[in-house]
Amino acid sequence: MKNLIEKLTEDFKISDVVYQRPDLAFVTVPKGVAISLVTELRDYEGFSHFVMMSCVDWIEEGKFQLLYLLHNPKTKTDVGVKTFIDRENAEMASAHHLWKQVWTYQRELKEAFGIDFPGSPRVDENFVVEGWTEMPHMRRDFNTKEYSRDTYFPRPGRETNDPAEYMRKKLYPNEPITAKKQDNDK
Amino acid sequence: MSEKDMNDKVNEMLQRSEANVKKTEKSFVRPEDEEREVVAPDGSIIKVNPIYDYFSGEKPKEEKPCSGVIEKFLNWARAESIWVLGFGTGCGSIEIPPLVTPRFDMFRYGVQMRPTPRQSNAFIISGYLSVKTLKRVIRTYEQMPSPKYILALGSCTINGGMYYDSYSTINRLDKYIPVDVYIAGCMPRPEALLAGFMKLKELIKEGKGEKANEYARNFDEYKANQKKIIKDWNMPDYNW
Amino acid sequence: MTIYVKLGYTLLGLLIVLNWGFLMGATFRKIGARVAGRYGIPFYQPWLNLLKNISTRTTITHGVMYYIGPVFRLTGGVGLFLFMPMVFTGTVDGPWTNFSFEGDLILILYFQVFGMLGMALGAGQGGHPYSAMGIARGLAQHAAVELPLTLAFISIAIQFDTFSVYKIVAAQQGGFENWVLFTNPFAAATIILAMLGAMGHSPFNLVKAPNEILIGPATEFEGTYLGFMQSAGSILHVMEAVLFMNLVFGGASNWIELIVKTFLIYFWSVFVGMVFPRFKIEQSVTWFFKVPLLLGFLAIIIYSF
Amino acid sequence: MINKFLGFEPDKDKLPSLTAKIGDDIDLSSHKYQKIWLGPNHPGVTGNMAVELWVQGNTVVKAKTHVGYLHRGFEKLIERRLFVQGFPTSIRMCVAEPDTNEYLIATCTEQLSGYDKAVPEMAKWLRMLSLEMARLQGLLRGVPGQGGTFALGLGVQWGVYLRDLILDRFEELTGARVYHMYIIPGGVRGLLPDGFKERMEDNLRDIDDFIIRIRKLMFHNSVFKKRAKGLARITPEMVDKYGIVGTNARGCGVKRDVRKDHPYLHYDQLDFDPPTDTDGDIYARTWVRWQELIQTVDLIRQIMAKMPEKGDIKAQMPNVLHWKIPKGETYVRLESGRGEYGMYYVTDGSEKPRRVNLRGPSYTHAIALLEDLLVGADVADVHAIMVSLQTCPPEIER
Repeated sequence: MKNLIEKLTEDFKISDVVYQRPDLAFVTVPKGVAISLVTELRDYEGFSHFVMMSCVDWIEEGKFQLLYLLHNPKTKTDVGVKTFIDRENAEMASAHHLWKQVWTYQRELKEAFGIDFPGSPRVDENFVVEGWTEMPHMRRDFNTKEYSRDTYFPRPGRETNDPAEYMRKKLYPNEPITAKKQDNDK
Repeated sequence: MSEKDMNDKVNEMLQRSEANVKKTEKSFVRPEDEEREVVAPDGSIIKVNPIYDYFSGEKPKEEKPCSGVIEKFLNWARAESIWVLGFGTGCGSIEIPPLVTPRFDMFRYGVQMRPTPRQSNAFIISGYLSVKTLKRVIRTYEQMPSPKYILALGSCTINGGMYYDSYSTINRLDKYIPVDVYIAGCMPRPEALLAGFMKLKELIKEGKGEKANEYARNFDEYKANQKKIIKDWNMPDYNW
Repeated sequence: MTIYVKLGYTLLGLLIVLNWGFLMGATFRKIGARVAGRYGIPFYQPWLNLLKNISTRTTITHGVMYYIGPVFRLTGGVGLFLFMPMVFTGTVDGPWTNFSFEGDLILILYFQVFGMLGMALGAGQGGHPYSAMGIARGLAQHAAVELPLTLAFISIAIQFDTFSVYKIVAAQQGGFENWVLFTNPFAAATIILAMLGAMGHSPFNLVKAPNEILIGPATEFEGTYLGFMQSAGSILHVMEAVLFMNLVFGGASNWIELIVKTFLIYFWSVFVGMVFPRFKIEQSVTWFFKVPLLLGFLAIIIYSF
Repeated sequence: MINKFLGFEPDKDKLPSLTAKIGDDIDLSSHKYQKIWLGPNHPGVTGNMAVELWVQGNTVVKAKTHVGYLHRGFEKLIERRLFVQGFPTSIRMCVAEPDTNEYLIATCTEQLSGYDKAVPEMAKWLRMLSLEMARLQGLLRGVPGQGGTFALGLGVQWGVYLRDLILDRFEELTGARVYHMYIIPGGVRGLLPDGFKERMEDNLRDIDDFIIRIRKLMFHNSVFKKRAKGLARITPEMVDKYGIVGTNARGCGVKRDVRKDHPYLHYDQLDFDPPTDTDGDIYARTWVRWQELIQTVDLIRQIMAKMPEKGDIKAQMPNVLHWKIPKGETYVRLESGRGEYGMYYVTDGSEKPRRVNLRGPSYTHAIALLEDLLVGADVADVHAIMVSLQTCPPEIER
């Protein structure tokens, strides 16, 4: 695992390597070489099983983190290839030609985060939500609680308690407040 | 970065991403369903509106029950022969198989499953409803012959339950379609479901299973609520 | 016997057949439930279902043929009943022989398809794609069932030199050794096998399979029409059983015998259906065109010489 | 031979433009094709999903899977809840085997906060027991369910009854019937009740009986064989191309089992060998699942025998209300009844997770694979193919 990543570091400008477990490593590469690294891993290093593709919204840095998780059935190891793309006009090269199921992930990411994958089949079709007019629903700045409160009809009389506050009030009324109050809506 | 800076930045991002993601003013009606003019084989021009041509758009009417003893007799028959539509809308449908198998056999109470809405008169809303499913549920419900009954299963149909803050699931079912019996719990046990059926039978025998008429009476109100959340309304107002 | 008395007997017979059909349907659903370990529906459930279906308030329409479909099916059942001698009483003019006449076997063959054709018209106008697919499958399979059945019928007709069901029954009287089952075993075997298809139970019930294709022709029917169709279905089930009883198992000399024999004939198809999954349509067609068809040919060849 | 003579299996190439498999040139107005929907309101569909079919005669020429009818936005909801609050939410992601979700989210949080070494021995065995019981109840529905798709409802009736008995044992162990919330971060919620092993053994003996009966009913049944053999064949080449996992991959000879490849909990101490078959059709997949039923019963017996009698069941954990996990990310997988089931978990140092993404096996099986397997199949077989891939819609749309 270590040897493999060291071998590839030069060619693919691998910057940030995290060995999460002996059989799982996350590497970060620039946006341009991510697909070629994935292809290299698939074709020459035996990482033939595409586990999943995911996206994390780092809104503070204005970046989306895309993850391609690959699995090698022979050595039983996983490599997660991470790449950061801009949050505005998010766009990424499509990898649908590598595995048959990738276009599904890309279609979901297009709907959930608004990341465009030009050339990916059926990428503009809706996936899970229908008739959606708001911003992509998995973006960090989309406030689901407010949306739900404004759109659907909350039943009057339903109370929502913050568990920390509620438990402190009920069980330990005398304990001093230590934790900072968190904004529960974000 | 201090907290204030961070908040400012997030706000700025928020505004930018709102501008970034354009709210498209697109029509949700599919091209083949749009109102248009077609040329007939003989050269004449015909206006077609597929949504209303294929389905009658007429509003439902209240239907008067029969009088006295006859209605009581018919209600008894209705109560003893409840045909449930086999449409598992949520995770509660996992408790339907135990109901039709040896442990909690519901056939002995005259409750049976039917595959099509035309032939069923009870509808189990098994748990949370996403907006996408709600659209289908409304269509299905309106196709069922009156008198029809709805059993709402689980806390999520009562007040949203665990998903009260989800952008995709509705909170209160009774705002969109009238509900006869609520069965609370997450998830309710099969025994609770059987108790719900017993309660429904009682209601029908007492002549209180007239929710279909209530739907017709408050039709406009229900429709307004439905149209508020179903943005892509591409079906007639009432599906016959 | 005047025509009015005969009409009275016929109507009474129809009522008995309808109720027996309901009871038999409920009994077999209960047997199925007991095999699975369930308690099953109450035996009076079909009557309640009929009442409930009649008492639905809204009805939809898809046009005239949509109304006529269930009526055709009912006509198929009732037609089958009208020309079928139910109980052998020693004379063709007896009380329970209905309107049996020379050559009614041919009419009965026609009425077997009649209900299905009516359903095709009604379901076609219903406009639901599942109805259309269900009816296409139903007609394809029915054609495959009819062929061996017809061969066996002709073989029996050659054997007794008549097309009258009544005379065929009369020729089988006087002990079970005179039954077609023993005098013409090839035709009997053909009928017993092809019967499975005619009864519409698993493995030959793809027409109304809820898993594969909703419930086929009946997808769009509701309320009173559905009640009609279910009543017609009950009558048809009993009448098919009575037909095979008359042709193969020596008819019945009283109602009790009829009930016992039809029950056992019906039980045969339920018994098979309980442990076998259902065939696809091309598989069932191939099945009918293998063993039953060959047996039917054999039955004809043997009795032609 | 007789088929060819009588012409009942027509040479399908002769039909007009059935070769157009890509499907973009399907012109519905040409009246050669018909579009039908299977679902969401259809008794043959697994759960609440829909398949849009373009058919020519009885043959499917193009299929599209439509999901989202069960979308609840779990991943969004968990991002907005404390770690411990996200827990009861997350286990509702897949109703067929909810315990797998419990294990995944518990292990993810343990791994990222460094508590994974602190989980007591007893808790690991109990976790394994609850996971295997979940697999058993899933298989008791799934194996006869395949017969049910061909209208062999008898096996389903027996199987669901026995599943209810396992749910009774779950109720004893955890207090709940379907959503157990038993595996919590740091351990499990309770020890085995008194007499649990004996009652479990009673049920397992019933299930042994059932396994023999179901073999006679399904695998020795000529009609079942006729319909299931050669249908929806998966070849070993397809496995990596489509990301096929679990019993679907093992049905065609590709031996992949997370319990063997990445032994988690104490699976390396158990004696078992994942069953495989070579044909890759529906019959082979069902046969593999039937063998797995035997194996799961055996595993539960092994676990109950090797399990220590007493011990700690929960590690000392921080106050869950103020629990912060340092920034990090991980991917944890396990073998569910349907195949590899994994969770990608990202934390950012706050009290709430940054991103949770579930990888369900149905995500690939029910969309990319199903759409391709359906092309050329009979309309009557669509339901059977869908069930044979063990489609579970909630884990696709979450």
